[in-house]
Amino acid sequence: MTTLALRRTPLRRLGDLARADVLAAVGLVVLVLIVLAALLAPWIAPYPDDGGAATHPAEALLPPGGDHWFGTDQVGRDVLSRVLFGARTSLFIAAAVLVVAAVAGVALGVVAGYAGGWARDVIMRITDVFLAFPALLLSLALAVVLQPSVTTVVVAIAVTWWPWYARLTASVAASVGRRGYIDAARCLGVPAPLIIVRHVLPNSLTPVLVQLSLDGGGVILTAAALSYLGLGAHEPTAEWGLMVEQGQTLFTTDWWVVTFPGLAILVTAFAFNVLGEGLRASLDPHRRPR
Amino acid sequence: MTLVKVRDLVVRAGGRVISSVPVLDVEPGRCVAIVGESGSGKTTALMATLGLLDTAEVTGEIGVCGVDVATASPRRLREMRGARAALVMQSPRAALTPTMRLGTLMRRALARHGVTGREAARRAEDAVAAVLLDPALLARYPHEVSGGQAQRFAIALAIALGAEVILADEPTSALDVTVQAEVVGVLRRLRDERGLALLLVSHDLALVSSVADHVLVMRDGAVVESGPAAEVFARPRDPYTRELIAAVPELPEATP
Amino acid sequence: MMRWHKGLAAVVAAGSLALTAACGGGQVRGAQGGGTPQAGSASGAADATFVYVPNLDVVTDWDPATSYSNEIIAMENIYESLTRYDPQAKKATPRLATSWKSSSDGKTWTFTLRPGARFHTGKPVDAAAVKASIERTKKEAGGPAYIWDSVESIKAGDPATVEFTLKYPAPLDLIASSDYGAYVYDTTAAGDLKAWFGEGRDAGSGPYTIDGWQKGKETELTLKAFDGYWGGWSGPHYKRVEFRVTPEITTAWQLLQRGEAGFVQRLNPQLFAQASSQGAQTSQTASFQNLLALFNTESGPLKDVRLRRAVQKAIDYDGLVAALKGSGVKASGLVPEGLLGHVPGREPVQDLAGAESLLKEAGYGPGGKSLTLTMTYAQGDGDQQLLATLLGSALDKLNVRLEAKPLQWNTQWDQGKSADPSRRQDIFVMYWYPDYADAYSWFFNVFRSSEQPAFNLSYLKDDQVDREIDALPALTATDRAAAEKAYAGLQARIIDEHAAVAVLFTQNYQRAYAKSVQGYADNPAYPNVVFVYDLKPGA
Amino acid sequence: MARYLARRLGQAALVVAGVIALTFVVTRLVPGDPAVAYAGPKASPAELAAARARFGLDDSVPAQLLAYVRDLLSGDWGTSLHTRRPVALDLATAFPASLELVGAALLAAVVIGVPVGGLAARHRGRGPDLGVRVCSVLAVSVPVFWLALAVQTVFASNLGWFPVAGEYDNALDATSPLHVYTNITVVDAAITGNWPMLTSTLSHLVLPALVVAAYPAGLIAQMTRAALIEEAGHDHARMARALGFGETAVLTRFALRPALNPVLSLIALVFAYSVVNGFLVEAVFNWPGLGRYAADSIRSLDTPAIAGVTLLVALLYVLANLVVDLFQGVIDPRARAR
Repeated sequence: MTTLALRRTPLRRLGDLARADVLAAVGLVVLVLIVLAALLAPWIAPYPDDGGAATHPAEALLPPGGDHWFGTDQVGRDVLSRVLFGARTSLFIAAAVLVVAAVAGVALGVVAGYAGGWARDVIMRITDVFLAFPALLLSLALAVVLQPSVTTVVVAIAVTWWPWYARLTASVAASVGRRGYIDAARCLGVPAPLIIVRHVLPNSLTPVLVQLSLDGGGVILTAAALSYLGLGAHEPTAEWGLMVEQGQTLFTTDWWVVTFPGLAILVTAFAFNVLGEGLRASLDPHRRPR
Repeated sequence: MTLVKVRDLVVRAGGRVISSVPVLDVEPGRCVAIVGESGSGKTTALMATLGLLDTAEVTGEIGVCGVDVATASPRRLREMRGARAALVMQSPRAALTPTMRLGTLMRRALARHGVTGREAARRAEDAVAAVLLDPALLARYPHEVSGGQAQRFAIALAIALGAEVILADEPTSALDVTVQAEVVGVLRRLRDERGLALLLVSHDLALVSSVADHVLVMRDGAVVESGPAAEVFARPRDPYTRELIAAVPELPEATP
Repeated sequence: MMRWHKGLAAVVAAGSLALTAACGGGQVRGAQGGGTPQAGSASGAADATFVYVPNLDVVTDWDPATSYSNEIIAMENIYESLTRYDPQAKKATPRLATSWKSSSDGKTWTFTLRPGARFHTGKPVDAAAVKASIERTKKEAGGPAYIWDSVESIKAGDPATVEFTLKYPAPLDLIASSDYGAYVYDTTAAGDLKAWFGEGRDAGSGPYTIDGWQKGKETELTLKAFDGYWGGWSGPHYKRVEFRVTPEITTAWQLLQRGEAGFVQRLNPQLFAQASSQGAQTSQTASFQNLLALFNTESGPLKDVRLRRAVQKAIDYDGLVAALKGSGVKASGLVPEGLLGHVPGREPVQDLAGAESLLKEAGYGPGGKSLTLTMTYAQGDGDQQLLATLLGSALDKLNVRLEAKPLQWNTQWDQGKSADPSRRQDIFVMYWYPDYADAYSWFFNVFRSSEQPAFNLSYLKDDQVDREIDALPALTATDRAAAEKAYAGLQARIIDEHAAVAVLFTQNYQRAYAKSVQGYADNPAYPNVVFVYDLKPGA
Repeated sequence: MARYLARRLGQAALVVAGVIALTFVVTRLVPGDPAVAYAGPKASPAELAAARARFGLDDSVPAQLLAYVRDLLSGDWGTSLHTRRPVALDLATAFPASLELVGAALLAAVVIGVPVGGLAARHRGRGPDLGVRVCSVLAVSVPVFWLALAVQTVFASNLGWFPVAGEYDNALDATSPLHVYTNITVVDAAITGNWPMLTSTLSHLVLPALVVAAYPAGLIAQMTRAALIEEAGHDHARMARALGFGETAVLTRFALRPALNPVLSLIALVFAYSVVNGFLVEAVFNWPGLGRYAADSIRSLDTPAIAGVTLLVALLYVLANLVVDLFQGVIDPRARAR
């Protein structure tokens, strides 16, 4: 069979990926642009104050045009500026959720997979329970009972997302733990934390990274849905889901208020998803099409 | 007529040569074996012969039962595969579709080559008998039969379809020793009784020495030695061949 | 094995079918427990049907004694009260009572009943029935029962005369026009009346009666004409009323556009503008509901009256109303137009310079100490969110940071009522509306002092104010001119002197209805109600 | 098999217990006093106390959990704050309509997703594959609430091809009254031969079902493509090629059935997900299902109702997974051997 030697650095892999998979490359470029837009929002937004507390009721609901490329919203804020600032909120939420979920999930997963036995059973049964809720549902229930804020969104989504990482890491850790050299190391008295750091974690890295990029889109969509239901970010924070919610009754009259933030969600989720798909196809040996 | 005729076959992947075979001929009733370690490019050569490598770049001249594999239309290739040149794979049960009963697979394969109805039933019966398989097994799924049974069924498929040459990729390496003997017995008998030609890929020198007429030794994608089996085993010229032979205890010690 | 699996599949499928079938059982959809749904009712598909599009479930409580929610839009067409409030005349007008009079001290009220009125059960609407229903409403002690608190006793003399004796003077004609809790109904309709109502039956005397009720369905409720209605059915009238629940206003507007809806309860200003330009009829009426920002007069930075005045002046009232684009109008004082006690010409304006100098005086403002104020408002309310956005933006320029928190009502209220003053907010935003057309509600509930705060979330304690509030009911019942003056004085004291509140805007009802509907007039005393009998179906 | 079944059921029971406990915890996280939410803003202290007693809010937490489980088992899922009816009754009313919508959506998703995924796998790396990948990723990336608004505006309002909202034309209740057996309108209309009702319901179903179908269709297309490509790389697919079958035949006749296995598990997963996605869609289309109920509950912050919906969907999910696990044996004979 046509197996290739796979001794490539991650960066080279990314380069290969870009060449092999145009779509994933597009996703990567778009994502980089969105991150840049988020970081540079205060400088590139045409009306930086509109991303925050400023309002101009007299200029409410101007259609897209020279002064306001994306038009203005109900209180006269520049929609383009708010979409740019919204990227900050959405990406912050995505990053925070993924970091919290991955750290908690990987830690528990390593324990479960490496220790095995009852620890594994208990942790896996707990993940079963959490995974029995569709992500949006549990986040939603949590967000309803907590006070709406960006922090609530992060907590509510992270709570539903960590089990994926726990399961992923547990299975990697379990398979690594069964390998001969790990047994040997254990017999030689190498302490468990060292084995975990040296062998288990590096092996978990690739699948976790793939999962992270795949989940980015899901988190963005879930966060937007929560804000859309009024359970997430609130005024004057610029957040895409919230902007759609506030503009949704204007869909037939002032389409721009809801269309641009909706497109922003779509494009970002799309970029995350194609990048994740591409990474999975190229990095995950189990799913590599042969 | 030469059933398999290969000249200057080179298979590349990612710009690197992974398999090259300068000359290979398989005549009716003869058995040619390609030996070498795993990764030596022997399976690649076999798949290239049937035109089943789609991801890699293949150059050279390949003729199978008179069909030029490199230039033939997909349709002619499909007509050739199975009906004239059949494949037997390494892990016998994985080579059978898990959701399909053996009999269904047989029937579909025959129908694919235009054999249906009573004729199909007759051929299936005959082929199953030829490989000494219990006809009741046809009602089973692949996971419900043993490896040896699955492998014999794969051979039965070739017979039923009327193949003239069987390309076998490590046909025994996944089997128990006793079952190996059964399968080898069936192959040898088919060659002797029906004049079936055999292109065998294997790292099992004992098997090769017992059935092959001609041997190619491959290493790192290249043929290092080629010649009549008896000669190669008796007087290996290449050091690598000698190493290979020396590693097999049951074979007679090779004389340089 | 295979067989086992298929068997299992069959069992699962059959089980789930049986489960759902157990709830169904082959009845005709929409049929009520006791009644015959289609056959026998005078109405057919040919009769004019009025389709009302509410944005929430219609009925949560069918009991006229305790009903205190959205079902008012149906109840007011099924049941009747003794009087009906007329916002133009600012007084009660006849309904089941044709006339009434009060004693000079305002403590005895005599109502004369309409002859010939009958309940849907067939019984006549007489004095005993009126007495029985109000007494039951009081006894059930539901949400709206308090409106009758002033009533000491009810006497049913002759069948056409009811006499109320009150504990203290109160405007009983207004109370009897209340949107909730004032219905007259047949208390003898069934033994366990509550359960009987709960199955979707009614015992009213109004023009319509329940035809079908399917909770949770799109068309939740259907009413049909009551043949024996005292007003009669000669002339053009809608014979059927359907309530089609539509949460999204965009959807509601599309239904109206396509002729599938007759009346849309609520639209946003943009759709409202589109509706009036695209052939639908529209009506815009100021409601009796206004949005209040209550300032914490007892603790925190706003204890300083200068800071309260500064915030009052910092609010961009015009900007808010502009952003509301017609769904709200600037309020003039606490009492909305159409109620006794309304004072015109009190509309507030933003005065940033004034706010700045007041802040400076107190040591804050630009260049001074920075000030942080907490504000709580209702989660999910777009208009309140708008206020938070605009006020935050205005205060920002004055070096005042506004921490605005959207909260669920119970959380917001709990914090407001907290015994620990440090947990309380500086600004509490809430809507207020009266249950019957009397401005007393604002003053008694929101600004009269009490030991435990309930709704007086400005925590105002002023004996003088309390005394003046307590005098209001008697004045309203006996001397309307004096009452008017008292209301004006109180508002000056509370808004200007104490600066305890900013009245942000009065909500506007923006209705859109089909071109064929004739004779619609919004009555803000009965929020969202369409008195369908008064309409004429047109072409 | 019996042991496998027992183990699987035991696992499911454990998950259900956990789900109930978690739901309980979530409902207890509510800040403020739930009694206030029930009794309403203008309630008297006496009414508040009655509400507290009614909900057992004065008991200890373990006692409350015990009472919660007991009530759930006896069918008492609490009382909704905004409808004032038993949550279980509300759920029973709303669920058939959701089942109808999500069922139609999943059917559409399979009917669209599997062939499209197959098309992509067949033309891997070429134009159609790229097109399918772009479309399927778009389908899983689009915010459904936004899609619902857009689709309704364009296809119902502007083009007028489909009804704007609702489950069926209400006038039919008078002219072609429906006899209900399952409470699922499409099914009842079909089994009683009520054609006007059936066609009306189907035309009302198209838009919301397609919106809900977007996500699962995209996912199924991706999964089918990946599974087919993987399956087509397996030895048995090579064998099929070596037997003279063309690529299309290899995919449809050999690779498809084993590849459907992961797709089927996906459907179980996506079933519950779609019910939740319905939360955002049903409100737009006035579909009288769980989603609209949930959306109303969220708007009115109706904790018991939300807890009920959450619990029901989680239970459905566990059940769907169980059913799929058992059905997998039908599709893949290997699974039967476990």
